[in-house]
Amino acid sequence: MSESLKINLCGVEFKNPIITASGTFGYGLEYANHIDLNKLGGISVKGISLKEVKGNPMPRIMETSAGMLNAIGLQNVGVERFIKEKLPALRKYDTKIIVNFWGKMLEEYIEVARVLDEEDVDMLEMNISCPNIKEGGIAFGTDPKMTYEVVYNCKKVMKNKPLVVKLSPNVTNIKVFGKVAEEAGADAISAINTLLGMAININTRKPFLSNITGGLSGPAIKPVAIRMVYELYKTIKIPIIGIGGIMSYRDVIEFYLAGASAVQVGTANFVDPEIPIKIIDELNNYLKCNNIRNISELTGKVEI
Amino acid sequence: MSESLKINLCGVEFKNPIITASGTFGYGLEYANHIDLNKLGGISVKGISLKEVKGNPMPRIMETSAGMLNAIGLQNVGVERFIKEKLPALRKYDTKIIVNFWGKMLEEYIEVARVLDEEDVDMLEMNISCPNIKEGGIAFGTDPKMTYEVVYNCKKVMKNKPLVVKLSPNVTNIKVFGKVAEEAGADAISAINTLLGMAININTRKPFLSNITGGLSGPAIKPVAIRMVYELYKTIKIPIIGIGGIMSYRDVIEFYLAGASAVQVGTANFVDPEIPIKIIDELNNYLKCNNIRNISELTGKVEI
Amino acid sequence: MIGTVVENIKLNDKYYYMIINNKEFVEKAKVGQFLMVQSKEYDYINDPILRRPFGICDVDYDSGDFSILYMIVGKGTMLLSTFKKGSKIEFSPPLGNSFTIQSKKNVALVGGGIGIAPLYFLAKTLKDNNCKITLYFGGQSEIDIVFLDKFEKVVDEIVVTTNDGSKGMKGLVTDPFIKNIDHYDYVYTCGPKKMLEAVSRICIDSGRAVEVSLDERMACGLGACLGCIVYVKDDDGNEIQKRCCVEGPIFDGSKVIWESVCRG
Amino acid sequence: MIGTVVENIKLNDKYYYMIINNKEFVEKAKVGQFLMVQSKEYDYINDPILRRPFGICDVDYDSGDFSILYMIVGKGTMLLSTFKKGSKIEFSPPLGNSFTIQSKKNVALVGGGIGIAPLYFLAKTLKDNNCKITLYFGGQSEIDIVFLDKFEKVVDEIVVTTNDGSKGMKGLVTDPFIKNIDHYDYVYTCGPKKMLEAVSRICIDSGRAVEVSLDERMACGLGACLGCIVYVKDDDGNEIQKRCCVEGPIFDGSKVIWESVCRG
Ligand SMILES: Cc1cc2nc3c(=O)[nH]c(=O)nc-3n(C[C@H](O)[C@H](O)[C@H](O)COP(=O)(O)OP(=O)(O)OC[C@H]3O[C@@H](n4cnc5c(N)ncnc54)[C@H](O)[C@@H]3O)c2cc1C
Ligand SMILES: Cc1cc2nc3c(=O)[nH]c(=O)nc-3n(C[C@H](O)[C@H](O)[C@H](O)COP(=O)(O)OP(=O)(O)OC[C@H]3O[C@@H](n4cnc5c(N)ncnc54)[C@H](O)[C@@H]3O)c2cc1C
Ligand SMILES: Cc1cc2nc3c(=O)[nH]c(=O)nc-3n(C[C@H](O)[C@H](O)[C@H](O)COP(=O)(O)O)c2cc1C
Ligand SMILES: Cc1cc2nc3c(=O)[nH]c(=O)nc-3n(C[C@H](O)[C@H](O)[C@H](O)COP(=O)(O)O)c2cc1C
Ligand code: FES
Ligand code: FES
Repeated sequence: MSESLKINLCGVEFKNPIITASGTFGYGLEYANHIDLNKLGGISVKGISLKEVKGNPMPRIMETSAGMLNAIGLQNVGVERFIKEKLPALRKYDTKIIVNFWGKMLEEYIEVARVLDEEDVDMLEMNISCPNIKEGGIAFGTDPKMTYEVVYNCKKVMKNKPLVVKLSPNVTNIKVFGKVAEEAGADAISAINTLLGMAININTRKPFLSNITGGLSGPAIKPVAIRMVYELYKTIKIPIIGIGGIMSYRDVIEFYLAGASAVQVGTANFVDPEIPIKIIDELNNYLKCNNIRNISELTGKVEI
Repeated sequence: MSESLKINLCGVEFKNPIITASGTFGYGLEYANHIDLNKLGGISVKGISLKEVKGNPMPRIMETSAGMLNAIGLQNVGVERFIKEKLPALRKYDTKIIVNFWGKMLEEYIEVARVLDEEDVDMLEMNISCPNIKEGGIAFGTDPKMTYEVVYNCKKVMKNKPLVVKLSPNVTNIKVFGKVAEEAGADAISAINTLLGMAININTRKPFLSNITGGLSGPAIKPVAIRMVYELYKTIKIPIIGIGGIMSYRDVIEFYLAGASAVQVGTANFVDPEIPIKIIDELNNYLKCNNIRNISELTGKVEI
Repeated sequence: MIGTVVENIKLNDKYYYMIINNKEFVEKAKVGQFLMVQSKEYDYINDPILRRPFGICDVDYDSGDFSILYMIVGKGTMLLSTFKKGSKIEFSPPLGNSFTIQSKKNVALVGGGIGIAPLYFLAKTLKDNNCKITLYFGGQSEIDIVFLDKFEKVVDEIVVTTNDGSKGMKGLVTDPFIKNIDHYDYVYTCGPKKMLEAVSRICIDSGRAVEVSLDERMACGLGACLGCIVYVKDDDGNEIQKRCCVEGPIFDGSKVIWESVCRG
Repeated sequence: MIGTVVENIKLNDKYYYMIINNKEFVEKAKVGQFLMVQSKEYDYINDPILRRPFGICDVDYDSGDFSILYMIVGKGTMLLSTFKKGSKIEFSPPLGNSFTIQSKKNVALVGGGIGIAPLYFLAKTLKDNNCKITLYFGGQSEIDIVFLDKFEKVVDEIVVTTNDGSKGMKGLVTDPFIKNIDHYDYVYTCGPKKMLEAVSRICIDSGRAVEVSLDERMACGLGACLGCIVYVKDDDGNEIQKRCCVEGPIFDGSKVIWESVCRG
């Protein structure tokens, strides 16, 4: 274990800043036979809701140039089963557990936050990219007032755990949402979630996804993610977890320079489950070669 | 010349729907020694402003995964020199000329539109992705009220030429902007312009672009473009010119199915200047093999 | 895992056969399992990005070779076809569940096109278990009927059909199969969805057990992304979700809810 | 244009030399010009996407072969290094302006690292024009000093320097050059920006003409994208914009505004 990668994020000590991104790493356990989970800085689990959700009809995924589209539909076992069936096994590993969560209405968000805040998890990550069924499907993450509401109200019921708010990139001005989340009490921001995209099969003339549109992830979106992390860093004071298209340690450095204090690796887990571990090793090496005592020194150090 | 590719866009007859995208094809003439311009449906020239503009300092471009970033800074010779030095030579070719234009203030937009409307060009394409210096840098294309203003006022002074409004994808809801442009009198919409992105050189720790951020184009952004064309098609009645990551005839069909009535090819011109011509040939072939009398039959024909 | 390409043989314009060496993989491989193969040779390239799933077609425990039989479909398989002998190739361990192996039974294997791939490993295993095996092999056209010489050495009988009659009987593979269904104790099938559904119905109607191997689009192959869901009926007849990559790719054909299966 | 890879030789861990056959290209090629090379072999792959610019290193009018000498930098050049003999490769026609060829003069060529590439074609042409040629060749280290054997047959004198002294004199290539500047009528140079700037200043100070070959990032290579601007002074001393790909890559070293040049 190397000192140069240790970070403290909102009071939580991570052995390294490499976290696997929500939705790309299941409940963590799926990867347990394939990589050593103990090496990871943290795991952000698949977005949890109050009740079990079955997700969208198939097909749900499609590859695109240097990226992929997904419309899983936030399928998950619900908060109760997550706590009973997944968390105890996951906790056996020496890594931080971030629980990504969401709701279809404000009340659901609050309830899930309240429940998880009492559990043996390290952080909560609020996904606000989902449409609010009560407000006619407008996503919580695309209307600043709603973002404020949901962050403020969840934070109010949380006594123990830091709250990370994960922003949607499908907005005109990400800075507004970072600022609002910060004001509403968020302890950190994670950015970005997927870009809204679509692909059509020209042979069948149908969309590749049953849901018609889906979320675009992977290296294709990295430039958008870097830009947004940079804009957020200039705007807010709370730490930022950078996400979007990370495939190698070089991408991690790039996110740090833009303003990240930790990162999440998503689509890369599908490309090769070893990637997060490789990144950790390579980062270690990079920091050593460049005489950098701790990776945190790089946060926001892009030279303008 | 094939009947199956002939289209009529806002009263202008194109021999085929393949138009080279603004900023990726100079003033057309740069490509004259490399491909047969007479084969193209149309050429959208580099964005023209009232006065000559020198553009941003270097570096201005950088490659990313399946895409590229550019921050040319809208360098152009200005409307007067364009008309005097470029247009006569360009008009010698048998292809439609679309003049992409922009301004730093509302008045400049109106003036350029007024001037070009009297010239021997086929269409004007208004680029509203540029920041308005008068209004403190907010882009005309990210505030619906400003979009309405600029479209309405330009249209008012245009007596002869159809006006295409080119939308920015960096907005929460593209439908709003399509609708507003339509209401303000736009004859067609083109979508999309580049996504705002950034890349950092981890060795120098500097952004790869002197302008810090730049526009992301290429296949990486195609899923976002297809989604937006689809959303626009469901919202507005005026025709849509699809743009974003087109590399092959299959991409053109995909844009048509999503709702396009013509397309523009951008970054692909750098990859291989022959691509637009290849696409035209392959489209011809595709339509023949699939017994489609005219490509327009495909517009919006995605099966949901 | 990383292996070495031992051979990458073009069978015809549509099909290729790749032999890869990796002892560890071969030791783990179970019949009916698949693997996720990285089709690009250089990890600094990001297009294509995802690995591609392929059935294990054959394994050789002595040499540590295993093989995949693949059809050229899109950019992943086009790239795969360019791998040269001796190249390194990256892939997952063997994934998914496996076929149930019958002993001393009369079994039918029904393969459609590239669906033949996992049936070869299966046929060899069933033969070792003293089954009497009939292979029904259907294709669109002559070009789709590959690997027959290999199968001839393993199975007891082969019935070939093509849609256009260019090889074997003209028609669907289910035509001869339905006529002989009474001869078999157990049926295994892999191929296009329509065929799997038809074969399953025939088996259900005649009370035969049928195992189907399903293709769903996959991202992770490990059960994490939930991109590959198949809906099946549980023992009480309730519709439940299975992940094709973990609880599949082999399913009880009588339990699959066919409307939910989206891959051809 | 499409050509065939005749050879793709690894000179050392950092440098490769690729010979490509295309008669039409060779007939058009002028000394100092460059070409845009597509570094991916399959056009259905979109990463990397842009073509890469390389100087023309040598041409053979008889065989229709031409060559590029390239340094491994990133994914484009890494991919290029994987091209096998006989592969097809795509590229633009010869692009840009060209060196002014002197006759019967004493000339110096000053190359830094990979900047040596276009100087070979130049040296051959100058020799044909009866110039007396001295090559100053500087590198970081021994590994950067390639192609010497080829140059030896063409130039009259070679002075090698390396920063670490592992080959030739220790120091910068400008150290020996400045001492001998009076011997030359005309100077040509290609390499890192700092070196080009230093060489240009030396030439200006001693009243020698100097032509520099500049590397700017390029997307189109045709003058359309305006991604490769170089600022130079015109005859009246006004700052004007030139496109490196069309009005360059060869510039009058005394006219370049060095602060504007961004590529190393
Ligand atoms: C469990 C399993 C076993 C398989 N076994 C074989 C086999 O033995 N031989 C063989 O030739 N093919 C097999 N397939 C299908 C094979 O995975 C696809 O043909 C291949 O992924 C196509 O990739 P591509 O890049 O050429 O096509 P593209 O269409 O460019 O691929 C785009 C995306 O779609 C996915 N995709 C495309 N077609 C299929 C398909 N039929 N099934 C699942 N995903 C698909 C790709 O994996 C990729 O993510 C199997 C699929 C599964 C799920
Ligand atoms: C006119 C001209 C002539 C050149 N001649 C040669 C030559 O003969 N031999 C040689 O080895 N190199 C030459 N270069 C530099 C060569 O183009 C780059 O080293 C190469 O593009 C690197 O590509 P990459 O994908 O390996 O690197 P990456 O860094 O991955 O490339 C990313 C992007 O940056 C661009 N880029 C990176 N380095 C440079 C550079 N130094 N100059 C311009 N663009 C760059 C690439 O073209 C690409 O668009 C020349 C450049 C120019 C402009
Ligand atoms: C299949 C899939 C499922 C995802 N599910 C979730 C989710 O449940 N909650 C969430 O906040 N983000 C989810 N995401 C978004 C990722 O966590 C991440 O923000 C995004 O993929 C960008 O990172 P990447 O480019 O590294 O993949 C999902 C992404 C993918 C590809
Ligand atoms: C180098 C470059 C310059 C561009 N300049 C302009 C411009 O002046 N005006 C404009 O409306 N769009 C401009 N664009 C955007 C393109 O016209 C097009 O909308 C975008 O690149 C997406 O298409 P593509 O993915 O096919 O490149 C430019 C794009 C590039 C890459
Ligand atoms: S492929 Fe990811 S769950 Fe099956
Ligand atoms: S590279 Fe496009 S103008 Fe020079």
